[in-house]
Amino acid sequence: MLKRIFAAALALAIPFTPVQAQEKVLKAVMHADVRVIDPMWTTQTIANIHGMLVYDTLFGNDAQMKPQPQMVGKYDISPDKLTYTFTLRDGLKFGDGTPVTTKDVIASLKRWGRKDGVGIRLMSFVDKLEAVDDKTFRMVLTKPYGMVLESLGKTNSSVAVIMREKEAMTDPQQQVKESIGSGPFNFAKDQWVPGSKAVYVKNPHYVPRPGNEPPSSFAGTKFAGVDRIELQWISDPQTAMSALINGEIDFFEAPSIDFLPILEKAKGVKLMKTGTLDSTHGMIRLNHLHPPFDNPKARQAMYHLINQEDFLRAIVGNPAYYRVCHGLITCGSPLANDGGSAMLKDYNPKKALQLLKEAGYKGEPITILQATDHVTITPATQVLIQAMREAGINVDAQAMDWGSVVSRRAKKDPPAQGGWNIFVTTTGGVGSANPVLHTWIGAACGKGLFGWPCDAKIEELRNAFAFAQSDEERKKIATELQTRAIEQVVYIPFGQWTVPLAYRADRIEGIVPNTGLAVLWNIKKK
Amino acid sequence: MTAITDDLVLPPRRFSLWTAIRRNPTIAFGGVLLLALIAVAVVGPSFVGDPFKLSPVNRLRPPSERWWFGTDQFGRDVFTRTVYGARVSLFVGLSVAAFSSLLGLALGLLCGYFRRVDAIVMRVMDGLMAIPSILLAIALITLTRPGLGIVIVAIVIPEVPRIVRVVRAVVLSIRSQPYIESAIAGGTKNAKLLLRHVLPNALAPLIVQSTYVCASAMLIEAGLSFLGAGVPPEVPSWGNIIAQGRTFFQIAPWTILIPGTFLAITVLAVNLLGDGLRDRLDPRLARRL
Amino acid sequence: MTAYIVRRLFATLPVMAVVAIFVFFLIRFAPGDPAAIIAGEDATAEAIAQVRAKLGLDRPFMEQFVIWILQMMQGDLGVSIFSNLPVSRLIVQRLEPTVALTLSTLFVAVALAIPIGVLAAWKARKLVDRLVMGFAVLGFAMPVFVLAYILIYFFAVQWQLLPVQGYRPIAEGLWPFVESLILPSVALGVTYMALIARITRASMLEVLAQDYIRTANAKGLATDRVLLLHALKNAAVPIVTVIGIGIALLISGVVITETVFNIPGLGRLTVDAVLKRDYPVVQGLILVFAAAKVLVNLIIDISYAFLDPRIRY
Amino acid sequence: MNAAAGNILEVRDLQTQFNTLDGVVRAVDGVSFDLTRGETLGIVGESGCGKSVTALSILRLIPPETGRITAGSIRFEGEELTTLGEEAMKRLRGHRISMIFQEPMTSLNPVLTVGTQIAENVVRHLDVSWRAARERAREMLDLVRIADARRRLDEYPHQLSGGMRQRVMIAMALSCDPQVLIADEPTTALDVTIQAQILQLMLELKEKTGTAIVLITHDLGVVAETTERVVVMYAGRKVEEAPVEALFAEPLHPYTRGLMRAIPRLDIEADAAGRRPRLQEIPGLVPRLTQPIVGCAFAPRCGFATERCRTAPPPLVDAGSGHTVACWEVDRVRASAL
Repeated sequence: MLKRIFAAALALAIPFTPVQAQEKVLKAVMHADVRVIDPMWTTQTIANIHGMLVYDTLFGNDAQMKPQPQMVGKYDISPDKLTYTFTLRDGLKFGDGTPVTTKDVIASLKRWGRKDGVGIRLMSFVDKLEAVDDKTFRMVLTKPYGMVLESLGKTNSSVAVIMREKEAMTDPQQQVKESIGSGPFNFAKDQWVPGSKAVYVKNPHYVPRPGNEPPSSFAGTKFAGVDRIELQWISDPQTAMSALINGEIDFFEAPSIDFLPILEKAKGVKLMKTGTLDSTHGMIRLNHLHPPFDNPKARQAMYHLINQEDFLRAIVGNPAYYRVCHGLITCGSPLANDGGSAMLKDYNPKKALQLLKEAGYKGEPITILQATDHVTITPATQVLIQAMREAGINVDAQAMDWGSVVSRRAKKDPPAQGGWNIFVTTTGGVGSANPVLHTWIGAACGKGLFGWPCDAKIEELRNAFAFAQSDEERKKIATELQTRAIEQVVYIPFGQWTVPLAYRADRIEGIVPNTGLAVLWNIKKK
Repeated sequence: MTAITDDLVLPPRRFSLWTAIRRNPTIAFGGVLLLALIAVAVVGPSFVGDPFKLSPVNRLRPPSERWWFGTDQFGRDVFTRTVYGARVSLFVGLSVAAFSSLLGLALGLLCGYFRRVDAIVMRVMDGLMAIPSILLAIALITLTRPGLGIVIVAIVIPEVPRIVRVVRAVVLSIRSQPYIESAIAGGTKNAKLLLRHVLPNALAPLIVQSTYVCASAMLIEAGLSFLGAGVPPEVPSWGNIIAQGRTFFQIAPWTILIPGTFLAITVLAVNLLGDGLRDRLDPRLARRL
Repeated sequence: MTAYIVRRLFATLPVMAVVAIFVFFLIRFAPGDPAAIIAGEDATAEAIAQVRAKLGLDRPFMEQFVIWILQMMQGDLGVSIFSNLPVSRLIVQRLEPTVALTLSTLFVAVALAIPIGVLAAWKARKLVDRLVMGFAVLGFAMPVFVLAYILIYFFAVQWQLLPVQGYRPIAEGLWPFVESLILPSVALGVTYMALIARITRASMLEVLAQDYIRTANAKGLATDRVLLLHALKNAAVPIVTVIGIGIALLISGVVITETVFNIPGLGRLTVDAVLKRDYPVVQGLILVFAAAKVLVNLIIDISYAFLDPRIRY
Repeated sequence: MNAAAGNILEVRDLQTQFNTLDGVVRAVDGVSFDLTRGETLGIVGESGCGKSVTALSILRLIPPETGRITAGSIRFEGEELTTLGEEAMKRLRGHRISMIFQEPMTSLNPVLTVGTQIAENVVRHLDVSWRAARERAREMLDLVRIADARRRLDEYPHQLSGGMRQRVMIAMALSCDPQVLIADEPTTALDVTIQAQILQLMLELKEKTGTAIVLITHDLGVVAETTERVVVMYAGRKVEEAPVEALFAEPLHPYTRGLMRAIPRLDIEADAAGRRPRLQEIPGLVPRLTQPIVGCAFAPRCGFATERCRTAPPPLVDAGSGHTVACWEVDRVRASAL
């Protein structure tokens, strides 16, 4: 009887056995789930990864952070550095087959220029953005702003991706409904299961840069190496690791550092370090709008609570992968300096409470947005709460998932009315290496990022940096800026770390060690 | 609680502990186990250290003489947290049992008395019962910020209908007794009369039911914490210890297995107690389940 | 019979109405302004007001309710706040894994638990019975997630026999499909099995003491016929009742199991939606789950008629 | 009472015991009797005297968790049943030895149709198809005079009256033409009029099929009307055995006498005032069977009891013409008035 059932089951199984073997599928688990498909609307890194698969950018920054043309074929900068003339490469098409024109480009840049901090800044110097013809357009500046190409090529925060004019006309405060770009892959929206997977299929209309330029970060020739990419979402890093070891996935962007020894031993699995700049920075953001942290003294008091090693050990553990960094600009990057760093080195919890009291703190509850589901932010927040409680500060920890933190941190209301005092987040080392791209260092008051630090001097310095003409001058401004920003406490850094990515070396090859984003083009299946 | 059950359980002859245990081994076993755990929950915390004490240097240490149950990913002592966790789990379990019994009793009596109330309340109960309890609980928790009190309320609400049904069934069956019917028809103070007959009859199934509610509440609490919708993550509940340890299960299985075992033992103790009480107090129910 | 089924179908309406009202109020009492969440990270007050108007949240309460009920009746469950996709689409695309997991667990658990329960009742007080009861009591106390991790550790990580996570649709082949469901089904099914085995044993014990079983034995019938036909059919009504009650348990368990095994089903959607305060999705899911449960109860009620000829309509 | 070739069933020194929380119950304590082919044997006694246990012991239906046959022999057609394998025993039950029980209301399976319950017996024991077995079931229903048998086959027990159910039980028991039918209080639960019908039916069927019947009852009236020979049991022991006429003509055991006084008798004429002798109860209670009984079990309730009765168990003695009795004081009893 059993035999018969078994035979019947087998017979049933045969017609189902794999028929799709020819199609090359890359299965990857990234650090987050693709939930928003508009890389301009959100600053989430995962949306940028999505964006870089689907869209293309005018410029791409290479591994040395130098912008290289990507969609742009040739460009010209006038000697007075006020007029930029760009010509698109030949034959560029969107995923739906329609050609990319300067209409699309200008609409996209305008949308980005109304949403992204760096974009807003750039646009503030733009006098005219006009099409010459379908392929050529011109950007005329009011001042010789030095960061035009870097801004166009940056891939952190909101990215200046080029979308169809139709979508680019969408209000920047609203998400686009379709995600169609001129990148190597098309987004298969019908197969998108938010919370589980996002599917990308090879874009037949994609035109790679000619000449087979060696890929370097976001520059060089990129192509679709597989027919299909599935970004699966596995929230538990341990499960994702096991899935990689078991061969259920090919690529795992963010393994947990605790598991690296297991991964190192696993058959077929390799780890890849992606460079010094490609690091994550921890930061504690204080809300400058509400007491007690509307007072710089109170903010500075918080420095004495932070022992970076405590945070880094809790998050990372293995010192091989972390680095204490008493600065706001990525340690190890060209502009790193020790301006103001003395303030960050004085760990002394008693002094912290003392200073807080001097600043007028009388034991009111301090509201911390406590993410419960984030690999690094959760433990970091935990360490912070613990440190504050031990120092005798009244902490009101509001536990919620990271997504809720993201929406709540945007509220400017007082903490008691749904606002907040402190949240913990991380930022990328690529952005933080450049004072202009490093939006968290800004202090643009209400227009800036959550926490809304407000300091004209900082903004002036960032401006000046953008117009600096020599590396020496840049370094000098960066030092001054960092000193001022630390004084103002735009945020409290708690170190930087780099997690290698893990992949099945026996199955895939051709990973481009991108800095900042793990981008999956050029990967081939063995 | 033990005092009440003793009254009910033991025959009115001379009390002999040994006979009582022999006759009701499950009650005795479950009861002793539960008492031991309650003792741990009540006095345990004063003998152990600080459950919040972080020690990043000592993260994920395996069980040893220094850390009996090992440490978690923040270097906190799992033993200490497990002891504190007993307090949270039992507190949740017992309070849910108590609140849902009281609420269920009150609603059940009301339903049994007043036909109009019955129609409305039972429809609401049916509706509540149609929603899976964990789903209902997390939905309720999302309405407000997570906290122990909210978790208890959120677990109580889905459990109440079960109790209401039990109590209501008892009231209705007693109500249909001829002597009660005639007494009501005769206009005697029916409330008093009914109460005098209902309470003793409802007590046995109520106690039995509430032990099951207690057990299921502890499991739901752990499940909620596991899903990140339970008591705030810094509270050392067993569910939270497990939820935070799960990411490290392969390299630090003790962070899941030890609190998990404690949770299982506690639920087991309460279930055994419930089974024993059911066999003892409510043979009719005993035959059914 | 048909009349009875129709009558019972109508009787489910008030239950669903209660659920619908509950669900409607859920979003209205929710903390935080859903419109603000929808509008995005740094939306202006006007943008929020716009969204609110779009969602109809600025209209009178009763009007909102009527509109909402009408939409619901057309199968329109609203739009997810986070992914901007229709809730009904999110639910439909997540349906298969959950249904597959629930049904496979149901079948496996029932197929194993009933024989185990029968065996225990037949060998009452013998070693087999003690083992079964021990398993039942333990299985009942075991948190699903702890068991799930133990299973993963051994079967997937240590011995690499089964996948660690994920769900493979049946379209990808029968074996991958089955393979992906084994561990989740076991983890999810143990409590359920314990419940069914217990009730089967208890119910069988009661039935085995009945006169008609003695009659059956006096006829010299084979043991399996006595146990599986004469006794089990009589013991079936409480067993089926518990199977029905247990489905509620399964649904709750699905939420956790899908999280552990990373199965893209309704359970994970629920957790995600709840944690993200994606109220329209939560609303839709509660309705769907409640409807499923009501449907199960209906099926159970109707099945009584087939199991016991004494039950009349 | 020699072990003649005509004996189909021979029970010797049967002992059946039960383990209870209060100790070992000796429900049957050394009972012997024979059954000849085609005979109707009555076993009488108060409830708890061990008569039903004797019947269940013959079919080995004592629940194994609590009770077992501890000694003695049961021979059916020369075959020893106490040591027979379970499977062979099953082949015997319902086929060559059938049994019907006291409670027709609960002895039929409520969720199976009448037809199925009869037919399964036939299918089990005779090598026939289900279709043929069903036909046989219909015949049997006709035989037990259930009208519209074909329709009844598809009905469930709850759709039948008590009398009908007992008829179904009889039909089921006789469906494989058994050599022995054990009827345990088959009419007790029925109305008086139905009782008579059922007994009548059983006798008729016996005539037709030649089945020997062991009729277990507490009702001496039933015994008188239907049986040929009677075994009287008390406290797990046989106290008297006699052909039915002999027993009623001259009961020799005080217990038998007590039983007879407890039934209304129509054959004794009323006196001039229209009075009949008063019904009498047997004083006292059946002894507890957990303690070993020293002497005669009936001694505590017996008007004839002497010291010897209380210390030594009376042996069964032949009182002539197949009449045996276990009583030390049989002569005094015989001498006394009924």
